[in-house]
Amino acid sequence: MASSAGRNMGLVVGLLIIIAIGVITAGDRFATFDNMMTILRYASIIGVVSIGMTFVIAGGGIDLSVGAIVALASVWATTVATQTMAADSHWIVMVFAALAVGAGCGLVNGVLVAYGRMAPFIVTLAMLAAARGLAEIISQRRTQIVDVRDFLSFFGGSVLGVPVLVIIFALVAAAGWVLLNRTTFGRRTLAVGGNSEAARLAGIKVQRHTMMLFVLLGVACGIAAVMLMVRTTTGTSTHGLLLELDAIAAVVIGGTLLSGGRGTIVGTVFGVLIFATLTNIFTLNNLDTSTQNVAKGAIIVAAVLLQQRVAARNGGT
Amino acid sequence: MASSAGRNMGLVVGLLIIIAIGVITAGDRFATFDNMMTILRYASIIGVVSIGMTFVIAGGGIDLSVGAIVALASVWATTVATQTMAADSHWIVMVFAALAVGAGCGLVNGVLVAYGRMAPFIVTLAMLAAARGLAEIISQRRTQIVDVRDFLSFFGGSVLGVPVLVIIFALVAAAGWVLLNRTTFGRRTLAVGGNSEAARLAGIKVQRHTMMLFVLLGVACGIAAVMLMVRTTTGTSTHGLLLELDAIAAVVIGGTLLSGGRGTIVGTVFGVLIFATLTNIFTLNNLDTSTQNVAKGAIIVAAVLLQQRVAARNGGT
Amino acid sequence: GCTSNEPESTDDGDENTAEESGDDGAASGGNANDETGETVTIGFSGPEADHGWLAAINSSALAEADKYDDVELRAAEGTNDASLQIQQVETFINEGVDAIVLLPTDGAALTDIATRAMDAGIPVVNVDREFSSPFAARTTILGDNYGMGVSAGTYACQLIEENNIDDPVIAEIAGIDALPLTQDRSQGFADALDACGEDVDNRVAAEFTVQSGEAVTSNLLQAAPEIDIIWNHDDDQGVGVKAAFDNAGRDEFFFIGGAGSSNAMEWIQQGEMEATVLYPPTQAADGIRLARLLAQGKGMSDLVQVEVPRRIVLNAPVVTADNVDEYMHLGFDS
Amino acid sequence: MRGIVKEFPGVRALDGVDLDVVAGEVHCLLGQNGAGKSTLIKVLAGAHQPDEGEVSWLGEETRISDPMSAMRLGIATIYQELDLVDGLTVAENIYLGHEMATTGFLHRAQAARSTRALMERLGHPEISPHTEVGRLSAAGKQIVSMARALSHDVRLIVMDEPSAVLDQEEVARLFKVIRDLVSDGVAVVYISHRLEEIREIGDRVTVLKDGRTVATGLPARGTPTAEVIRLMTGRSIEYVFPERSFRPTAGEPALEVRELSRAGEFSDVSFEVAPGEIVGFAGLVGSSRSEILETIYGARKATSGSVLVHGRELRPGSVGSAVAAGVGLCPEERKSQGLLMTESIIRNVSLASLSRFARGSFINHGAERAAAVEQVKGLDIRPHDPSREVRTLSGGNQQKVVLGRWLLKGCDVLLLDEPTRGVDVGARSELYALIRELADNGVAIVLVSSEVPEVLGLADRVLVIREGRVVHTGPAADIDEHQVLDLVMEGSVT
Ligand SMILES: Nc1ncnc2c1ncn2[C@@H]1O[C@H](COP(=O)(O)OP(=O)(O)OP(=O)(O)O)[C@@H](O)[C@H]1O
Ligand SMILES: Nc1ncnc2c1ncn2[C@@H]1O[C@H](COP(=O)(O)OP(=O)(O)OP(=O)(O)O)[C@@H](O)[C@H]1O
Ligand SMILES: [Mg+2]
Ligand SMILES: [Mg+2]
Repeated sequence: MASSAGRNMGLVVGLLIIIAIGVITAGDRFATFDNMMTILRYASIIGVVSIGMTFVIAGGGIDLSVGAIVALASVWATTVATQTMAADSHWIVMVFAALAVGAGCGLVNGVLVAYGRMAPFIVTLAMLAAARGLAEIISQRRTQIVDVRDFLSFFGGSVLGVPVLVIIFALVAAAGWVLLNRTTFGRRTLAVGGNSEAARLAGIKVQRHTMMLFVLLGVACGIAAVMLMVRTTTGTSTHGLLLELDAIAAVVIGGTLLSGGRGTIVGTVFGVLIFATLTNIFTLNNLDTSTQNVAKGAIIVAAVLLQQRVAARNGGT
Repeated sequence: MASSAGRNMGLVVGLLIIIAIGVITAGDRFATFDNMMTILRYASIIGVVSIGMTFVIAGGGIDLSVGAIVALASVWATTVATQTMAADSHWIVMVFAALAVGAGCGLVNGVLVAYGRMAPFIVTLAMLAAARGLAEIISQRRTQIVDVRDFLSFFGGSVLGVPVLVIIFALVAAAGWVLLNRTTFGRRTLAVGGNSEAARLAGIKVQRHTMMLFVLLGVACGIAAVMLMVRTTTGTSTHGLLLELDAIAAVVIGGTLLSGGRGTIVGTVFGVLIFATLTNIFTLNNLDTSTQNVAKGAIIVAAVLLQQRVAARNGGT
Repeated sequence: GCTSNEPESTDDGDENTAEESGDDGAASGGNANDETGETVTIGFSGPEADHGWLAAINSSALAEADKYDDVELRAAEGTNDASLQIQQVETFINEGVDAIVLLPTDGAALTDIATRAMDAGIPVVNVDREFSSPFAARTTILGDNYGMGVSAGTYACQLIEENNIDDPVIAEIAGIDALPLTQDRSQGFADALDACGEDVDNRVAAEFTVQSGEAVTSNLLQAAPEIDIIWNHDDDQGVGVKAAFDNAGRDEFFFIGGAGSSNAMEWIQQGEMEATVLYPPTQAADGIRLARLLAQGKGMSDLVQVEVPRRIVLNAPVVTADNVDEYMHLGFDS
Repeated sequence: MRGIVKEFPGVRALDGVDLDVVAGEVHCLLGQNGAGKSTLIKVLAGAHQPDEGEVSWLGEETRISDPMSAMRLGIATIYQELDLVDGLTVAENIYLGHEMATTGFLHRAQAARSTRALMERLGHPEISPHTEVGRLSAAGKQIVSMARALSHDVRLIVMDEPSAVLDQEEVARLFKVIRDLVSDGVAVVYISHRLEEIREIGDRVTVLKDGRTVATGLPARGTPTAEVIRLMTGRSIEYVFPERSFRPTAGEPALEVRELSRAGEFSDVSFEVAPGEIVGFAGLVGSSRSEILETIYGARKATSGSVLVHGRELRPGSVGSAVAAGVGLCPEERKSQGLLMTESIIRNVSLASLSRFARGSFINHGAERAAAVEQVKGLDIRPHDPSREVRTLSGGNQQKVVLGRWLLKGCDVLLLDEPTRGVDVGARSELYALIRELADNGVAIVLVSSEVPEVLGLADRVLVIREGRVVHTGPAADIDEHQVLDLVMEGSVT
C-alpha cells in the first residue's frame, strides 16, 4: 500500500507541474470549470480503453488493436440496420451492438493468444488490420451519422454539471480499481502476468484467464465506441486512429509494468490525465503540431524518469 | 542447426503458397523478372530496417521509432545545407548525414533504455513523436527534393540487372547473419535478450550492449533513409509512416521471439519477402485496401500458426 | 513550354466536336469522344482512402472507368506510403499499361517513377498533388490547394466587412499538418487574410478524421472563448468539428468548411454552416477520362486543341446558401 | 575479505563478515537460510558492491567492480540460482562472456571440442555441446554451470549449493573434480546445507549467522556436527527423521496412478498412495521423477494411463482438475515454476487458495494476511515480514514460501519435488516433522528427493525409478541405502 502511494507520487508531482504550466501560460482560460470538463471529456474515451489495457498489460499481454476495435464497434452500432432497430425499440440496441462487437473482437484476440499460443503483439497487429478493413467495408468508408435522438440525449447530457461521458469514465475506473485490487480476478491477473508457469502450477486456468483479459478490454473498447459515437455523433472506420499508442503510453507512464505482473489503475488514470491536460495546454497556447510532438516525446521521457526516481526513493528497490 | 532449418520450413512453405497464389491469380504478370525486381526493390527498405530490428528484439527490446528515425534522417540528409555540401564535395556527405542522424537517434534510445532503465516501448514511443516532430520542423513540412545527380545515379542503378537497392539489402542481410550467428556480439545479444541477469553475471556489459543494439538499428534506419531518398528522390517528414509495424511484423513472423533470446535473420528475410510479395499480389489483382487489410490480418495469423506447427513438428517441444 | 500542340493538326478537331451523345447527364457532357474506341488499359493509383474525400476520389475514378467499355482499369488502391505506391506504379510499367492516372501520396516522391513511366512511353496523368518535374506527367489536373485557402480567406474578409466585425477572432482548423497540401491551404488563407489586414488568431490541426476534428475543436473552443470566423480545411473532419460546436453549445461564429461534402452542403441549406470552399473529388474521374483520351490519341472535344492540354487547374469556388443548389450534385459522402 | 558490509533496503545482509581462503583448500561456508552466504560470494564475484569492507587478493587490496574483473582475477562462481541462458546451447553458455574468438568471430568447432572435454571431465559425455540449455533438467543445468566455472582459468572457484539438485552419484563426481582442482592449487569455497558433505570434502569451515562471522577456520573434520549446528542456529537440533507412524488401513487409496506413460520420458508407472502415507521416489537425476509428478498433476499431458484421486479420475493434462481434487505440487524449480518473484510473501502463499479468502470473489485482505503470517511463523520464513517481496529472500526461504502455499491450501494429496532443496539443517528437520505431521493428518504425500537418506528416512514406501521405469516398490524399512543405489544404477539388487 505504502509503496503504491509512493509509486504514484511521481505522477502526482508530474501532473501538478503540468497544471502549473497550464495556469502560468494560459491562466484565465485554463483554470475554469468548463476547461476542466473539456479536458475530462477528452480524457474519458482514452481513459476507458486505458483501464482495460491496464488489465491486459498487467496480465502479460499487449493489445494494438484497440483503436481498430473502437472503429469497428462504432461502425457496426451505427449501420442503418442497427439504428433502425434502435429507433424502433430502444437505443440500448446500439450500445449492445457496440459492446458485442468489442467483446467479439476481444474474444478472437484472446483465443488466438491463449489457445493459439501466439504473441499478443502479432495477434493484435493482425486484428488491427482486419478490424479496420472490416469497418471500412461495412461503412463503405462513409461516416455514419447517429440519428437516434434518445441515444444522443441520454449520453450527451450532464449530471450536476458533470458530463455523462466523464461519469462513465469515473465508473469504469472505479470498477477497474476494485476488480484489480480487491478481487481474485485481479490477483490472478497479476499472477498470470508475473509468472504464468507458476500461476498455472498453482491451479489458475491461465489460458482462460488470458482470454478473459482480452475480452474485458474488448468490452472497454465497446464502451469507448459508444462514447465516441456520442461525442462525434458518428460512427466511422477512422475512429480511434493510433488510440493504441495513447492508451499504452498512458498505462505505462502510470507505472504498470509492460512485462506484466504489476498494474495500477490509479496510475493509469493519472497517465491519461497527464496526456489530456498536456494536449489542452498545447492548444490553449497555440502550439503547432510539430513542436507538440517534440514536446510530447520529451515529456514522456521526463515523466517516466521522474516517476522512477520518486518510486525508487519511496518504495524501496 | 537442424531445428533452425525446421523453424524456417514453415516460412518457406508459407512463401511458396503465396507465390503459388500469385502465379495462379496473375500468372503472366507475376512471374516475370521485372516483377520480381519490383518486389525486391520494395522489400529492400523494410528489409534493412527489419534486419536491425531483429537484433533489438532478439536482445529483449523493441523499437517503435524506426519510421520516424528514417524520416528524420531523410530530411536531415536532404536539407539545402547538406545537399549543397554534397554537391560541392561528394554525395557521401548525404549518406554520412543520414547514418549519423540514425545512429544519433539510436544512441538516445539506447542510452535511455540501458542507462535510464526505461521500457524500450516507451522510450521509442517518445522518440517516434519527437523525431517526426523534429523532421517536420527541419523540413518546414515541405518535401525536400534530392538534386545531387551523382547520388541518385550511384544508388539508382543496377548491377547485372539487379538494382543497387536490392544489393544493399542483400549485403545488410548477409552482414546481419554473420554478426548474429558467427560473432561474440551476436551470441551476447541473444544472452542479453534471453536472460540479462545471467549475461551480467557472465561478465557481459549488458547496458553497453543494449545501447549498441539500438545504435545498430539506428544505423540501419540511416541506410534505409538513404535507400528511400533514392527511391523517392525526396526527403520528407512523412517517410516511413508505420514502418515500425511492418518491420516488427516481419521480424516476428520470421520467428524471432518478441520476448528476446532468440533471433533469426533468415526468418526475418522471409518475413519481409512474404509481406512484400503479398502486397504485390494485392496490387496485381486490383484488391481494394479494405479487403487487403482483412486479408492481411488473416494471413499474418495463418502464417504464424503454420510456422508454429511446422516448427513444433520439426524441432521438438 | 507546350510544344506538343501543333497548330496544323486542328483539322482533326472537327470530329471531336461533331456529335453529342448527351446521355451522361449535365456534368459529364458526353460527346463523340465517349464512343467506344480501341480498348485501353489504364492504371490508377491513389493514396489510402482513409477518409471521405479520398474515398470519393477512388470511387469516382472507378465509376468513371466503368462507364467506358473500352477502358480496362487496374486500380492499385490506396496507400500512404510513397515506397509502396512506387511499387504499384512499377507494376503498371511492368504490365505495360496504356496510361497511368496517379494521385501521389507525395508529388515529389513519385516524380522519379512517373518520369520513368513517361520514358517507357506510358502517358501519366498527374492528379491533385503535383509532381516536382514537368517531365513526369503528360497532363496535370490539379485541385488548387493554395487557391482554396485564398477563397476561404477572401470570403472571410468579405464577411468581416459585411458584418462590420471589429478586431475579429479568426480560427483555423487545418488537416494533417505534415502534408504539403495543408501548408498550401494555410498559406493561401493567411495571404488572403493579410490582404484585408487580418490574421489567424488560433490554429489547430486535426487529422482529416471525425474524431480528431472533434478533439482539437473542443480544445480550440476553450482556447478562444469568443470566435468570429472558423475555417475548417476539410468537411470530413468537419462532422467532428460540428459535433464539438454542438457539444459546447457554441455558434457565435461563421463556420466555413472545405472540400464540399454532402453533409456540408446540407448544413449550408439548413443554415448551420456559412459556406464551404469546393475542392472536388471528381478530379480523379477527370483524370481517367483524360488518360483514356491520351491512350486513344484523342483530344478534348470542347477545346479546339487537337491534344489534351498539359495542365488543368480546377477552380475553388465558395459554396454558400445562395448557390448551394447549383453545387449539390458535386457533394460527396464523407 | 575483511569486515564486509552489504545493506539492502531494510536488511543488513552482511554486517562485517570476514573470510580467509588459502590456495589449495576447500573452504566451506555454512549458515542458516538468509545468513548471507550468497550475498557474500556475490560480493566476491563482483555481482554486488559492498558498502564497507575490503577484499584482498594474493595479499593486495583490490576492488572487484564487476563480474568481469572478478573473472580476470581468476575467480569463477557457480551461483545458487542457476543463471544460464535457456535459449543458448551448452557450449555457448559455457563460453558466454569469454567466447573463443578472434576479433569477434567465433571459433565454434573449437568451443564444441573444449565443451566436450569439459563434459567428459565432469563425467557427462552424453550432454552435447549443441543442446539447448533450456532442454536440460535442473541437474543438467547445474553441470553446465560447473563446466562454465571450470572453463575459466581459475585460482578460486566459488560454489553456491552446487549439490542441491544432484544425486549421490553426481555429488561423488563433483567431489572428484573438486579434489583434482585442489591438488592443482586452486582454492574452493563450498556452500552446502548437507553437513555430511562438509565432512567429506571440506578442509576448513566458516560459519555465518545473521550476516556476521561467528566462527572461522574451524577444521572441517575435527568439528562435531552438533557443534556446527549450534554455531549456525544458536541452539542444538536433533538431526533425525521423525518416527514413522503410518499404519496401512483397508480402504480407498487417496491417489492411484495406473500405467501412466509419456512418450520419450517414462512408461507404465503404477502405484497407490493411501491417506496418511508417504511414498518416496528414489532415482538418479534425469530418471524423469519430476516428469512423473508433473504428469500426475496434469501439468504435462500423459500419453496413456490414468490418475485417480479418491477413486475419481482426473482429466488428463488439466492442472485445474487436479487442484480441484485436492492435489498440490511443490515444483522442482522454485524460481521459474513456483514463485511470483516481484510479489509479496502474502500473495505468493495465498495464490492457490485465493477463493478461500474471497467472498463472492472479493478478497478479504485481513484474513489473507493472517493466514500468510501463520505460514511465515510456522515455517520460520525469514525475515518475518510477510509483505516482503519474494525476490529479496534467500534461496532456502523462497523454497519455504512455495511449501507454505500448499500447506495453506490444505491438500489431500501433496506432490513434493525436492522440497528440502537449499533448506538449512534447522529448517530441514522442522520440515521433516511437518511432512510427517501432514501425513499423520491424513494427507497422502509423494516425495521426490535426490538424497536417498531423506527418502528412506521419511517415506513409508519407496519406489525406485530408473530411466523412466519403476524398478522396485517396497516398504522403506526393508531396503537400505546401498540397495537403493544398486537398483538405481543397475536396475536390480546385486
Ligand atoms: N536483492 C536483495 N534485496 C533485499 N534483500 C536481499 C536481497 N538479496 C538478499 N537479501 C537478503 O539478504 C539476506 C541474506 O541473503 P542470502 O541470499 O545471502 O542468504 P543465504 O545465506 O545465501 O541463504 P540460503 O541458504 O537460503 O541461500 C536475506 O535476509 C535476504 O532476504
Ligand atoms: N545427467 C543428466 N544431466 C543433465 N540432463 C539430464 C541428465 N540426465 C537426463 N537429463 C535430461 O533431463 C531429463 C529428465 O530430467 P528430470 O528432471 O525429469 O529428472 P528427475 O529424475 O526429475 O531429476 P531431478 O531429480 O533432478 O528432478 C531427461 O529427459 C534428459 O533430457
Ligand atoms: Mg544462498
Ligand atoms: Mg526433477
